[in-house]
Order: sequence, then C-alpha cells, then structure tokens
Amino acid sequence: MALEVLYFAWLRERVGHPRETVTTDAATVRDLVAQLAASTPGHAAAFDDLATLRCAVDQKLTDLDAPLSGAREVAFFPPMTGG
Amino acid sequence: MALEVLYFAWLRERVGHPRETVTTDAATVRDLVAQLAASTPGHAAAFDDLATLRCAVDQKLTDLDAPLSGAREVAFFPPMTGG
Amino acid sequence: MTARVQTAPFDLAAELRDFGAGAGAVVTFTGLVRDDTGQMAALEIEHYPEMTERALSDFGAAAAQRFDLADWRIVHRHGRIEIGDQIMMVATAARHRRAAFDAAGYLMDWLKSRAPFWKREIARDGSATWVQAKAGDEDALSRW
Amino acid sequence: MTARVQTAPFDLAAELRDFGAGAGAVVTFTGLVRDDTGQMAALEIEHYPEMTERALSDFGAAAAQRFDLADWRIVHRHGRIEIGDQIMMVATAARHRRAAFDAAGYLMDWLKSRAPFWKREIARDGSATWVQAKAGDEDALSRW
Repeated sequence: MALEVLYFAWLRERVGHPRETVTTDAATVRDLVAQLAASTPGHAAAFDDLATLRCAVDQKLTDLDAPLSGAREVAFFPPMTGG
Repeated sequence: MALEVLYFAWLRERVGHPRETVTTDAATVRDLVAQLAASTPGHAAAFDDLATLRCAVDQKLTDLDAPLSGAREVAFFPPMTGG
Repeated sequence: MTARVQTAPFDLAAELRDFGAGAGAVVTFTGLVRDDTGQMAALEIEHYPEMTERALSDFGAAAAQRFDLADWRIVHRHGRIEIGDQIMMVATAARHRRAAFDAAGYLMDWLKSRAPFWKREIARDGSATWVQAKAGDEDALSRW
Repeated sequence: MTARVQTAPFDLAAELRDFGAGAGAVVTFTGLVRDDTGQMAALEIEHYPEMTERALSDFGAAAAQRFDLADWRIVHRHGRIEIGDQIMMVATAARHRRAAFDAAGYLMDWLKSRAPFWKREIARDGSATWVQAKAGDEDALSRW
C-alpha cells in the first residue's frame, strides 16, 4: 500500500523533508519504522530512540503497535510541547 | 472601656443599627457577646446561634475566646460569602 | 500586586494590561452574578470597609510568597450588581502554570469564606435573601 | 465552544466578550513567551495542521462533558512569537468555580503533552533549540 508519512520537529530535520509517500507492506507502525529507519542515514537518526518517538495514524495519536491496515497517513514526531 | 461594635449582614438587621459604642468590662469576645445579647431582644436574636457567629477584633478575624484588652473595635457578622 | 474594592464595574482586559511581565503563566478567575431561580433581579454585596482592602492585600501578599508569584491582583465589587455582571476577579502570574493555577484557587477559596463580604439576592418582587455560606467552602479552604 | 489555531496574536478581552453567558465562574489561562536565559530572541512553534484544530475541538468537547462546562475556548498560536507575547489561551465557564478551575487545568495538562505542537527557542545568535518535553508534564496528565 501507499502511505503518506509526515515528520515534525527534529524528526523532520533529521529525515530532511516534511513528508513522503512510502510504499509498504508493514502491518504495524513498528514495522513501518523498521522499514523507514533502514532507508537512509537520516531516517536512521530520526528513529534512533523509540522511547521518545510519538506517532499518529490518520491524525489520531496512537502507539507503535497500532495496525496500519486501511491507514492513509502516518505522522512521526518527538514528545509534544504545546501550551 | 469603650468599644466600637459593628454589625454586618443579618446581624446588623436584627440589631437594628450598623454600629454602636459600648461600655464594657468584658475580658473576651464571648463575654462581650453575653453582655450584648442581654441588652435588647434584637441583640438576643442577632446572637442566638454562636456556631455561625463570626467576629473580628480591630479588623482581624478571630474567635470568641479572643481577649479584648487594648481592643478598640469589635465586629460581628455571619459566615462570609465573598468571591 | 494590588487589591481593590469598588462599586464600579471593572474591565478584565484593562486589569491585565502590563500584568505579570516576565511571567510564563497567567490565570484569571472572574465571578459573575448567576440567576439560578429565574426570579433574581440583582445581587447586593455588603462589606466591612475598614477591613476589606487591607485583608485582601495581606492575603494576596501571603499567596505571592507561598506560590512565588510574579504578580497578583484582586478586584472585588460591592453594592448592587446586575445578573450576568462581574462580581470580582483574581489574577495570578507565575513562571509555571501549576503555581499560577494553585495561587488563583487558593485566593478564591480564601475569598469565599474569609474575606468580609456578605451577599444578598434581590428578587424581582423586591424581597431579599442573604446567601448562606456553603459547608463546601470551608472544606475547600482546608485543602491548603 | 471553539478551538482555533492561528499565527496572529489574540486579544483575551475580545475572546471573552459574550463568553460563558449564564455561568457563575470563568477561568482563563494565558501562556506567555518567557526568556529564562536572557539569550532568547523568540519562540517558534510548529504544528500538525491537518490534525491540530480537530484534536483541540475534540478535547474541548470532552472537557465540556466531563466538567459540565457552559462554555470553553482554546486559542493556540503557531509560527514565530516574540518574548513576552501570548502563546495560547484557554477559557472555561461553569456554574461553580471548582469545575471551571479543574477544566482549565485539565485542558492545559492535555495541551502540554498531547496537542501536536512543538516549540523551538530561537536565540539572539540565530541558533535554535527544540524545547524538551518535561517528565512532569506526563505526571500532570496522570492526575486526571
């Protein structure tokens, strides 16, 4: 399937661009992370600490074990600092 | 000694006036209340429930056991309802 | 760092102009006249003029010290106040949100049962009823 | 009952006009850019445009139900914000003060660590540092 993958804050800086279309068979967010981390050194740096990685699937906050079936957009970012 | 005695809210209404000068030998607020309650039926009605009576001596909140030596002004009122 | 008692309405925006410079968090509380029964015409507030402003100032200063406030303000009206109008306001400014929230809550809990104000509800038929203190207000104060 | 995300400054007084009609208690929180180091030029806030406003709206609605709010409003800025300027505001209106305070605190704790904003401090020399999330912000959320 084709997924829109978005990056924010220092993940975006490490990856080098804010979004990309990714073709993947990943079943979960965690599988997608593994695929992305293996793709470029920038991606590897962006995903080097899964403990601080946050994600949203189709604009809902979720976790690495979330399934991707039917998903269209996955976003990755560091812990949020709003307010 | 001569004390200025002030009344607020429904204590003022029951007593019938907002302030009066009282000559007293009362040692504590409680003694003063006993003297005042005996003075008129209005005062008696104002002081009929000591549990809800609040008082200030020289504009500081205190309780019925506060001493009156050196005091110039004593105020009586129901529980406050600010805010 | 001011406390005022007045009959005139106040303007929250004007009160907050230049309030809490350098702080990261500002919390305000505004109390409004609410008509729960549909029978009320207005609220009337009596206070103890010789005592009120100083008591408010002293307590604001105590809260400033306890919560390390950058700024605080208390404005409380007395006299007749119409339905929907503002009764009083508290504003607190601190570096972080928790202190600003806690200080505002503390000041409000104190004002409810320790500041020398007495409220009376004036009904449309002209009758007046003193507002009873709530037991919960004493409980609220014991949190601190 | 609105949530807005914008680059423009907001005016707290304008936001509160006609806010919370019929309520007895209005609480506001305003967050300001603080320069702790004396080296900061501004704050820059990035967000997730497709997600932010809806996430804020959903959470405001959840808070309204939980605390029985008469009204609520969230305004959060993004982009570059100068020292001392307002970053965001939350306002809550309820019958009683405890609900208004709790709802504002709840919304703030949520915004700090669940709303898709990321802050970056821009120093006077042009260097930029992403603000780290605080462990305390997660703890604050677990109160609710």
